[in-house]
Amino acid sequence: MTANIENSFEPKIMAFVCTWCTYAGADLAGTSRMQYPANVRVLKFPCTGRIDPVFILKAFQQGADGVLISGCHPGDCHYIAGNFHARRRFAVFRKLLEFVGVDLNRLQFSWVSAAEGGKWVEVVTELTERIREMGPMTEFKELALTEQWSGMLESPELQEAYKQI
Amino acid sequence: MSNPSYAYYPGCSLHASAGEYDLSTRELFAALGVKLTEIPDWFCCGATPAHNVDELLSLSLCAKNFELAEQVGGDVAVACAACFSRLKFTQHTLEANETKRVQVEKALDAPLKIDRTVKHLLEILVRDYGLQRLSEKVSRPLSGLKVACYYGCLLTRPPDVPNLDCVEAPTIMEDLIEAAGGTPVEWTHRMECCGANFTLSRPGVVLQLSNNILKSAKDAGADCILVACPLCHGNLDIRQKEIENTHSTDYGLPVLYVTQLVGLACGLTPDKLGLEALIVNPMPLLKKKGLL
Amino acid sequence: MNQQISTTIYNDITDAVRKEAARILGDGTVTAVVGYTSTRRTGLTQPLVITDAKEADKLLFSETCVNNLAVYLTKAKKEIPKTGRIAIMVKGCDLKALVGLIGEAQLKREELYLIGLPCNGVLKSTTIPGTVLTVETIAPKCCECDVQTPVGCDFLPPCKPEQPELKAVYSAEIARLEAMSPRERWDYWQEQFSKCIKCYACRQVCPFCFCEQCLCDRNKPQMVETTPRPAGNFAWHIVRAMHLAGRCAGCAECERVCPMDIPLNLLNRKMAKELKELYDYEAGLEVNEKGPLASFNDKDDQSFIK
Amino acid sequence: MSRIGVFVCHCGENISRTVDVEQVAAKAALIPGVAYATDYKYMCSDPGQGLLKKAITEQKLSHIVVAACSPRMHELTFRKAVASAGLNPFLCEMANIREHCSWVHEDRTEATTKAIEIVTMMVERVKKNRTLDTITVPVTKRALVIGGGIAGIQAALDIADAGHQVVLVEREPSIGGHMAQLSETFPTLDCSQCIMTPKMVDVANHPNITMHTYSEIEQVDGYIGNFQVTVRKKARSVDEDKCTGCGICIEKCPIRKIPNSFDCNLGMRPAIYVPFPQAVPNTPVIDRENCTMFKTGKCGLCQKVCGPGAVDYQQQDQLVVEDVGAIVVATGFDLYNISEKPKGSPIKGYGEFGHGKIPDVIDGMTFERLASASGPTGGKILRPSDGKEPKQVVFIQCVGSRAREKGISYCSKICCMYTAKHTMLYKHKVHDGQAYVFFMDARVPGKSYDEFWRRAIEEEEAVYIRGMVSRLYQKGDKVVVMGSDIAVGVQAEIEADLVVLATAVQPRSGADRLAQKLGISYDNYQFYSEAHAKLRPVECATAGIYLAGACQGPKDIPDSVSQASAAAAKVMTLFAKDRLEREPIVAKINEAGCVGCFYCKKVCAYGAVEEKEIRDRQGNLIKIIAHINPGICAGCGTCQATCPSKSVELNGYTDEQIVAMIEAL
Repeated sequence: MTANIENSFEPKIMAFVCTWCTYAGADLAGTSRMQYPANVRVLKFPCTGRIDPVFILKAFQQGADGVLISGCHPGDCHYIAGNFHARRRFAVFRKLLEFVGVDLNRLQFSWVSAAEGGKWVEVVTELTERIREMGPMTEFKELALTEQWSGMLESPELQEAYKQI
Repeated sequence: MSNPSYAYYPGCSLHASAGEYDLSTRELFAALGVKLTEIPDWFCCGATPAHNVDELLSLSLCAKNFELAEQVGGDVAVACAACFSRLKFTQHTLEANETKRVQVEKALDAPLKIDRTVKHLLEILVRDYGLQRLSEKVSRPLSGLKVACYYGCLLTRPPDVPNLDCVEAPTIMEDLIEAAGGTPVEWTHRMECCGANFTLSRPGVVLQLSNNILKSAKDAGADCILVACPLCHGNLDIRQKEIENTHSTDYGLPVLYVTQLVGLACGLTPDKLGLEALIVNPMPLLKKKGLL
Repeated sequence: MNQQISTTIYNDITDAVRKEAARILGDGTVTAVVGYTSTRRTGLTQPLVITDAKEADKLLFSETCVNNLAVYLTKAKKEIPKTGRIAIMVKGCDLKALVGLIGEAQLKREELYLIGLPCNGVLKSTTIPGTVLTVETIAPKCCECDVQTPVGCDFLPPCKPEQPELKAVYSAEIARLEAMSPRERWDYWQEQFSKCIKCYACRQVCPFCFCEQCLCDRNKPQMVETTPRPAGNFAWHIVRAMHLAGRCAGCAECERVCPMDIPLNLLNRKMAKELKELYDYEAGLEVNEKGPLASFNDKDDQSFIK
Repeated sequence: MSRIGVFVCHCGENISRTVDVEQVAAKAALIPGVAYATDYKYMCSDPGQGLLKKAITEQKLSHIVVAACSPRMHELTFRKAVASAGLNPFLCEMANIREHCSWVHEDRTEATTKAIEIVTMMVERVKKNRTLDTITVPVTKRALVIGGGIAGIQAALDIADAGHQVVLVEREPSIGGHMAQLSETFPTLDCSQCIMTPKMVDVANHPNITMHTYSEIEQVDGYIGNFQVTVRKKARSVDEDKCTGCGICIEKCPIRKIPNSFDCNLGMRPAIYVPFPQAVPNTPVIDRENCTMFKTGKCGLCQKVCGPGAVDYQQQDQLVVEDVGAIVVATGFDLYNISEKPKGSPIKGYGEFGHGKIPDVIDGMTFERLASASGPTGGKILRPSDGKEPKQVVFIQCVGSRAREKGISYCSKICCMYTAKHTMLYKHKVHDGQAYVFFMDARVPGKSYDEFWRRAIEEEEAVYIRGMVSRLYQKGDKVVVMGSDIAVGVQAEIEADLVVLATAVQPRSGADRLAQKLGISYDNYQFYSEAHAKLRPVECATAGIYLAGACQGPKDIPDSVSQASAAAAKVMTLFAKDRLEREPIVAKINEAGCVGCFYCKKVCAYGAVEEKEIRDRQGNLIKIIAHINPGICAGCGTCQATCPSKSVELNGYTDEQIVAMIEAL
């Protein structure tokens, strides 16, 4: 029964990719008729430099079980340095997520060039399988379902305040 | 300013044929107030032959010495150019090669500890202690002494391994001699091979190569040759008479260790520097230059 | 145990600051001084702006001068060009914020006259008047302070700050959290964030939250849920921490003003620690043309990227 | 309310084989806002596009989603079709259900579900799309060429011949560059000056070319089609308009012993000089550092003898602003000075070669001057130390080049050929002399190049020794070259009279500073980077700036000339239109929200962000905010991700569009 439930879990994965390298690499995987799990939804950006960390947060909040960010290899950026800026931004952002308790196994970064259809398949397959094994991302879903407004009613300050009313 | 202390790795030669190098090193460093603590129970680095026969053996020997050095604080101080080269090579090879690292760890049956900085005595004198401070310690400047600084093969080569100085045009020995008040001569064979340990297996090669070096130093007007390697010293000093005989010539060039000449400049007496152990007697020259 | 921390230099500093304020207002070097003064409740202080040399004696410095006055400059920066050069009393931690703001083109160095305050530390809480500065009552940020004497000020009283050995509270707490499992950390922060009532006091007090329209208030599109529900609270605090990464120098005002006692500065400190480790960057030490997240090095770490 | 049309393509069977296209269309029709959804065999075909256009008119559609192949394939096709039906083309999006779906999944249910989700995402996105208009910018049809060597001259002449104005800026007092210094050129051995000087004169006489010699680029503003370039004309101390080039000042100057850098310091020149007799312009320059008048205030001889009164000791540097639409960078190369170890540079020098210490160890350019009929020895090969004719000359190739451990890993490309040429020139002038060449391997591809190199060995008897040289030293009046001959496996030792080093080709000194002014990128060696190594080899990533010659990488004369003409052709293509058109995928600032922290400016790789003053009606400054120049913006969006308040937005990729897609998940 349990095994059945696990098997029936199909992770939702959101991929934020740049149009020049990874999107083209994913296109190449298609033209080469490579096969990979159907769990990933691709969002096209001009450059990884355009990807705001908030989008990752938003994706998790919208129910993504995993997020993939992928762009051009260092030095290949169509816009000279967008991926270099992205690299720093995400190096820091993932540390923040880790610190507040997000399992970083759910957040994957990769460089996939327009010629690396195979690598795209590899990255997507690996991430999908890993997340399938980890199970659904429950934390954000719980969060979304919690309706409690500004909790901690039992905090000493508040209790004192209530008493005075 | 207090001096850092070092884990001293003398190497086999300094406990045998190059005893005077060991003696002068200890005396000079004591005089400078730099503490050398001999690594307890150190053993052979494998020298130049081991790695030609069995790379794993040569790496493991050095790795074991690093492990032993852990008992003593400070950077590893090395006198012999061959030991210096082997220790540096071991770090260089094992840092880059995971497979070899695993093999060596297996051979040693212990995790690798090879991240200690290895320094040749020259580096310690010139960079750590500093030329300025050294020149302040000089009480008997080597005035008028024309010195041919001889580097040999191993001190700077190959590129990216010892990183002692510029690979093909180093100046560290010349800088040191200038600080000690001496005059380094410009000569051509500073970096040529002396024949090293062919001295036992194919002495003919050594007689030829070392002759070129001696001749070049003589032609450049040197009074003596300065070395930082017991193997070079063996070939240039011990074999000098034989070279002269073979080539029917007469050089009479004393070959001194770095620590001997610098020690002399710093006021140490010949008995503390092992000068009497040299085959080509330096005394007449040193007397003539007023250094005794 | 409850070792007292000396505050005797604060009297000398107060004297020196009053004299200097009177001088610079008097000779027209500046048009106003932003500083601290005592409140009507004795033993406490509040911010004050004076424009007359005669008022200089109202200024003071003590262990209750917790506020980072830099916030008054960013939020009122449009006025400065009109009024002219302004003096401000700054502790080392406050100065770091000013340095950051100059780097972000919000303030100009030449429009400021910096009155540095050598500092032995300030109180963690000023709710109870007459609290004595001890190793227990000192603000946690002061325990890891490396700028007790501000550097590069226009005026600095010649007092030498002294501090006893103090426990690094934030570092210990960060280490404690880092040692937890992701789920434990998640639960810890959920508990903290669930207290949030979205009063935005942390935003109001922060010298770096100078945006005219906050991303978190936008509704087209709504990037962050505005209601004080756990989901929205979580998003707000993540966005806040990320926006301050590489900029916040840890004045900890956010944490001080938080009515729900959320350990906000912990997030900022953690980010600062990561930036130091990743890019050897420390905010507030010098005016940087580009912060760590506006620059790059082609050899930056990318071990996390496949 | 939007009326969205969704068109699902079968792509023959490419999509419909694994995706149930009818179901996709049916599901799409249910999405709020979708007014019309259908499927068709080939959407990109003529009837398919006809269907799309007809539906737009008949169904009064406001936005379009075409679910078909990759937008990289047909986005333009469908946007054009949509535009022809009267809709703004940027209100059309493609949902990629072929490359990203039908081709990569086998399970029909899974693939269909995914296709529906992809379409849903794109429908939500397109709802937020805004009408965008193509951007046009005016073009100033005037070009700037930086560098007056053969590449710069060629580019300038080509552009000028096409009828456009050209401004040519040269750092030295004369144009001509390195080619003017050469004696003969490979592989034909024709005299370099004979083919170069007429071109220099052409430049001087061309009605469309303005020359600024002895000048440098001070500042570059603007963007493609609209650059403003400030040129610093250094004080020549001689009025170019008055000077007739008679040369009497040069004859009369009492200071005569200044090493002439044009002759690699072998020859001497006076303090007032032209670098070489055929200089263009033929206007002298006063070397203020060495002139007695400037040093002591006494002399003034040149001014006294100058008939037209052109000598002007008071002349100052002059700044000239030139408006141009395109820039060709042709700053060329320097030879690696191996005796130097520049501080902070990865270059490690070659102390062991004695260059700079042993007078008879020279570099290739010095040998060119020795061999040149107009050179300091009148074309006789005489060695610098004692002026004797060398009987044994050793040439060493790859000095600096291809030596990673010494800091340069690239091949300098021209040395194999010029060394072969040098051995021939030497043999022609010293019949009983012997040339030796130490080489790693000969890299001589090119028309007639291999034949030329073989001739040097087979007919001109140069001895090529495969191996490296370890050291050079002076022995009496000889230079001993010690090296290895790896072909034979022996040590080679040659007592040479003269040693010529083929030192590496490096970018001109200051290449990095110029690049920073221009906003173009360069590699670790400071060679300028082209936009694409294969497909855009003469353009910089910065629009409107083009590269010619050795500033981009080591090049010989034919390659430099070809690239110069290619760059000129690119400039002419740009100048063929009056206005430039470009996609409106650019960022723009929300002026109300911007607080002027300029994070956008800090991360912009193109320098597209400018400062803008916001003033009230009385003219009081309210704030200084960012402004994005749509002509320069390339549309990467890094500014938007960086902006804390999101007061900058990238057209076509707005937060609204992206969040709509995420929320559609």
